Amino acid sequence: MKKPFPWLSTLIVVLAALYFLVPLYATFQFSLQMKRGEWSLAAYESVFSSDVFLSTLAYSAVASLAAIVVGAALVAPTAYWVRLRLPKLRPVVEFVSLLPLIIPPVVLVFGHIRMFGSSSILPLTTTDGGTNFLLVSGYVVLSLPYMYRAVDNGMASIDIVTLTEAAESLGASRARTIMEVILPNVRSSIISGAFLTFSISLGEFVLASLLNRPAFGPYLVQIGQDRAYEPAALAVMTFALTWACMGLMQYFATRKPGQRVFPRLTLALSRNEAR
Amino acid sequence: MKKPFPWLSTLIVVLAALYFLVPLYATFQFSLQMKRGEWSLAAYESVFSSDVFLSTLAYSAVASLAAIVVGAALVAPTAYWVRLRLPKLRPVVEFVSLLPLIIPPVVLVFGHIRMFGSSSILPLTTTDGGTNFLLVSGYVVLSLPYMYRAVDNGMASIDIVTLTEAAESLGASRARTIMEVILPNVRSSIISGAFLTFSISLGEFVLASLLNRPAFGPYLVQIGQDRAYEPAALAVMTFALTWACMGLMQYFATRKPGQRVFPRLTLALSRNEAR
Amino acid sequence: MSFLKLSAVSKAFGANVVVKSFDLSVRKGEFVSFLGPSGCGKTTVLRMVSGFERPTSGAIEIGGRDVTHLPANQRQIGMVFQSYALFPNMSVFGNVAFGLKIAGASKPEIASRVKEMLDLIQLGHLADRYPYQLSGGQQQRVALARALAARPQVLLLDEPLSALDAKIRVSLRDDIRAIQRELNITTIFVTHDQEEALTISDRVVVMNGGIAEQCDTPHEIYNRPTTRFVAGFVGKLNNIPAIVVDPDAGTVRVESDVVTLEPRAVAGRKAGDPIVLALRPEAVSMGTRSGDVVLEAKVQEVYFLGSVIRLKVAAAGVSLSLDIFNRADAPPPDVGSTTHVSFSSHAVIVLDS
Amino acid sequence: MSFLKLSAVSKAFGANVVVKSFDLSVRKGEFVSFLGPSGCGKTTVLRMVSGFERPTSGAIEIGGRDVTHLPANQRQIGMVFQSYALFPNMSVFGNVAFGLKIAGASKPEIASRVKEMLDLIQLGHLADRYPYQLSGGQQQRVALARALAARPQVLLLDEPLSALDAKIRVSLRDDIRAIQRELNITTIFVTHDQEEALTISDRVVVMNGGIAEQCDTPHEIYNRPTTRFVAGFVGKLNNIPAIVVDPDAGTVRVESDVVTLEPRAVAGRKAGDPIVLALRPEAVSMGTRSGDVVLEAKVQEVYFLGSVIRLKVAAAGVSLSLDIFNRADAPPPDVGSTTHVSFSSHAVIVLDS
Repeated sequence: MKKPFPWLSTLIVVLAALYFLVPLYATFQFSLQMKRGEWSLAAYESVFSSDVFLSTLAYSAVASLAAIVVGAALVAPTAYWVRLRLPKLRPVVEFVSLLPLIIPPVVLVFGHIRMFGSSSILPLTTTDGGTNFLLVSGYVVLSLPYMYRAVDNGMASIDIVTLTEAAESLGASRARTIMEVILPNVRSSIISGAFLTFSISLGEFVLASLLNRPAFGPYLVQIGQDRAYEPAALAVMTFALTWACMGLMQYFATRKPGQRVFPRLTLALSRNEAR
Repeated sequence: MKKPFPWLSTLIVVLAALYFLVPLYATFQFSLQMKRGEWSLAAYESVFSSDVFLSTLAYSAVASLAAIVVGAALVAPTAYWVRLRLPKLRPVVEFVSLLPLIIPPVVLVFGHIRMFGSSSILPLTTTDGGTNFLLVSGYVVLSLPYMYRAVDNGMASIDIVTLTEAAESLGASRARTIMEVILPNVRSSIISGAFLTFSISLGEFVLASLLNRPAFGPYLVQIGQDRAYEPAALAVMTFALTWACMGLMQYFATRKPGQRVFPRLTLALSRNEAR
Repeated sequence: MSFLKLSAVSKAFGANVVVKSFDLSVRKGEFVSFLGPSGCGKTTVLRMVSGFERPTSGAIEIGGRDVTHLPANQRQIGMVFQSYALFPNMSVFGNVAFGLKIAGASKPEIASRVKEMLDLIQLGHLADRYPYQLSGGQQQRVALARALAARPQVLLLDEPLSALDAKIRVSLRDDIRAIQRELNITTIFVTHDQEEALTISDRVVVMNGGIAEQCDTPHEIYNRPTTRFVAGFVGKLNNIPAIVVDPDAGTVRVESDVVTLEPRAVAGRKAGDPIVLALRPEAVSMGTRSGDVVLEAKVQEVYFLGSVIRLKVAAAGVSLSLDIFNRADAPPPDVGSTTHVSFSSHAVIVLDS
Repeated sequence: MSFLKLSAVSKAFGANVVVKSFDLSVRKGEFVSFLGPSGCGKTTVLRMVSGFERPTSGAIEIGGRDVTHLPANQRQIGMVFQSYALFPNMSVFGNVAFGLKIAGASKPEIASRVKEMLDLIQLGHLADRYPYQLSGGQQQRVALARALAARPQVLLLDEPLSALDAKIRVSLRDDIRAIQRELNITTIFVTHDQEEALTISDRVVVMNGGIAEQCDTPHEIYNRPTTRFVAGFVGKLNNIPAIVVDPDAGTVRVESDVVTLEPRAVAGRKAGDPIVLALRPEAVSMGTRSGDVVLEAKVQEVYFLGSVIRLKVAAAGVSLSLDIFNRADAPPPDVGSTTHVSFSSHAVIVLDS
């Protein structure tokens, strides 16, 4: 049968692209118009000269990195152990890991405030350190579905059980198996989970705002309400940053030792030719 | 080799469960203490008697349902067509579908306001209908990653290309193939995507707040700042609702014609016995 | 009278020509196999017959009608896929009934025809099951019934046995052949497994590089391959180097012995030409009495395959494989023992060196 | 002297007893296969030898040392898996070197040993490739080299050929056997493919329901099965119903003919007992001259398998399979023709009816 040109699907792809690109372009154009009658980077200068911008960005970046470290340390061993020894529990663990996706962050925060508020046994919200700890914990929970999915998919693609047995049959201890066989093969998955955690935490608003932390998300919203041109510049920069994160993630997620940068595209092409 | 009891993994699972359950329990307990010295449902009564509660909930529910319909209508044909005719484009489409996950909603809204604001060609934000339209569009975009993943996974599990060819070889037209063979087999995936969309849209705050819509998310945050016991009651109810959604989703996602309710657990058990 | 006819059919994907000017005539009720290594174009030819691919040039006729430009759903074909491709949302009954429903058959008509088909594949008792409740072999039987239910003009089988276990593969192969004969349906069968192709077919088309190398009965393909590719791809072949002594007398020299072949086998060659005598393993026998050519041999390897024992012996300066039947009362010869092997000069295929 | 010894080894998963009191002695350098249908416990026995499962009761000895309670990484075994299980993050060199690194070998030692192993599997030129750049057959060769590099005491092969194509399966099978002989390494091979087990092994253990039904050389297993299960599972078997006439004279009645067997074959039976004469397809020949029992027969089916042609004939009231070799100058008999078949009474296995 002849393959008619896929009008419908092309239309949908074009519309979807426009839906992202047109607002982005409009925003970008607007961000250059701070000085009347000429194109300039004044809005960007204004943003970068702001102390609050730098301090909130730094604060959120540190919190995100902390969330990545804690999240990976929790998720990777759990996912490994569940696949290796408790395969029956996998659906349950997967279900638990998906919960944060659908429980609104608001609920999470209420729970925390109730639990760790000034009248509780563990009054974490009364100190800065405690509140920071709660924020990072919240970010870990928020990014749990993505981190778990990424790591678990990575493990699914390499048959963790047989690789572990192969390493053991060659005399390797459990620790050595994990360090030399398992981790190197899921490292790219952990990294892609980390990038997702980073992008989610960096711009997060509700948690940071309710815990009253000096984070980047609330700053973005604040600026959005108070100024005209700076938010556009911020939006463009945030977009560029997340795009870069995403690109890096794709790169690490699909890279194999000695392989090219866009292997999946290459693979799809060659598979088609083979028929 | 003997299997030692998995202390580490058990500890992690228990900690993770506690992390969800203890705050929930604390919140639930607190929600019952509105009347001093006795347990009562007064907080729940107070919530239900509020007009704002009912109207915002209804508004968000309608917006979420609209987002589901639009999202499914966009995603299902696209995913089918891409798998059937443009397999080379799949990585690209998947990448596009993931974008909303990492572009902060704030950026999306800035773009929209810039694009459709009072001074633009298409001043949607100046009318209620237009702003509602923008909100639903935003929800569609926000839920795109989940909807696309769900539907695409559903299609991956049934070899869409061969099934389409099988139906065609039996004389079926393209329309009939889609209606009788493809849709029935990805219906459960669409439904699980729909439940995710619903839970995400229902409690969403940033978009609704920046577009200044009378939605449930902003109401939740408002109550959380103004009152003490009602937010706890709301949190408990929201949690119950999302849990129910999730349960339904799991049920539909894993159901086969004539199969039991928890097939994946059963499968895992029987697979283990078979060795 | 050819029922299915392909005339100079070619197919290119971009610059990559996958099928080159392919001709084929299939009689009504004939069973033809396409055999070849992966990438030889056999599946592409099948997909052009089915309508899933459109030929770059050439014409396809089914039952006297030119279907070259007809979409797949109007060609009245029945197709069976390697992956079964049963509709997961339909029961066995629903799957088999699908084509009949599309064709607009009445309810009682559908019910009786589906029953008939399920009885044919001996799965009448499983009509209410769903595909995921069936074994691979059962699923492929249902797929066969589904393909045949609407009485297609041609049955197309795309490696239908490749995904199955060895034992089921053999039994389903025999069943497919029996059903095909009973219904007298014109059938194309694509496979990379030579035993399947030889066992099941009236004719076999051996393909390589998009070209039909030979098209003949299994016995001819196996015993009288016309190209070097066919000789090497179908069955195992022993190659004994030899030198032509006298082409008119048919004499050639193997090591130090002079052997007389039929003169026509070396026709057109000159004295002193190096040639290769190709021999099937079953054409070589142990002992001195089974042919006019006798060689000294030393047993190198013994492979006990069950009913057949395959020996590897050193003879005439090369390693020869030969097949003997297992005998309960005589264990196979020992590795390292010396013996004689013999073959008939009629069984020799002469190839260029 | 047994090198690997299993004594009354049992394994239960919960209430499900998978292996029942399994005994086995394997000599140093012997190649033993476990053959059986899926679920027969063969893989579980292998996994207990490797240390991945711990026996519920019984003991396992390797090289005179009780390893029953030793974890897998201290047993000095080499294991090859069906799924290859190469480490994707390491090159071919890195994979083969892994066990040596663990054992603490020096760098030059590792380099020379890895080179030696890669030369053994003829992949020395691919040392820098990564697993995803290799074909399935190459990956499994590397897995074999990796398992052998650290000079294990026992080589354990868990269906290593099941994931490969037919042609590669045969060639790798022969290579495994050659390498095993060269290194003289004690080997256990698990398979569900009877041809693999018969071809490659010194001894075959046929398993069923967690029990070793028979343990003997391939020739004995095939020609003198001791249980009905082994007779049916290994090879194809013709069953001809018969009735004992005179047990002392060894005469039985097949249809209306009286046939004389060796008296010991019917020892212990009474006149009038119904029995079954079991015969391998290759023990039955066309014509009247190949044995002392001659039956009239009608050709029902002809399967051209290549070197062998399998005929199905109606004789003695049942359907018999018989194998004949392909002859280039004589096409197989036609379906429907009548002929005689004959067999030697020595080839008959007598089974209960």
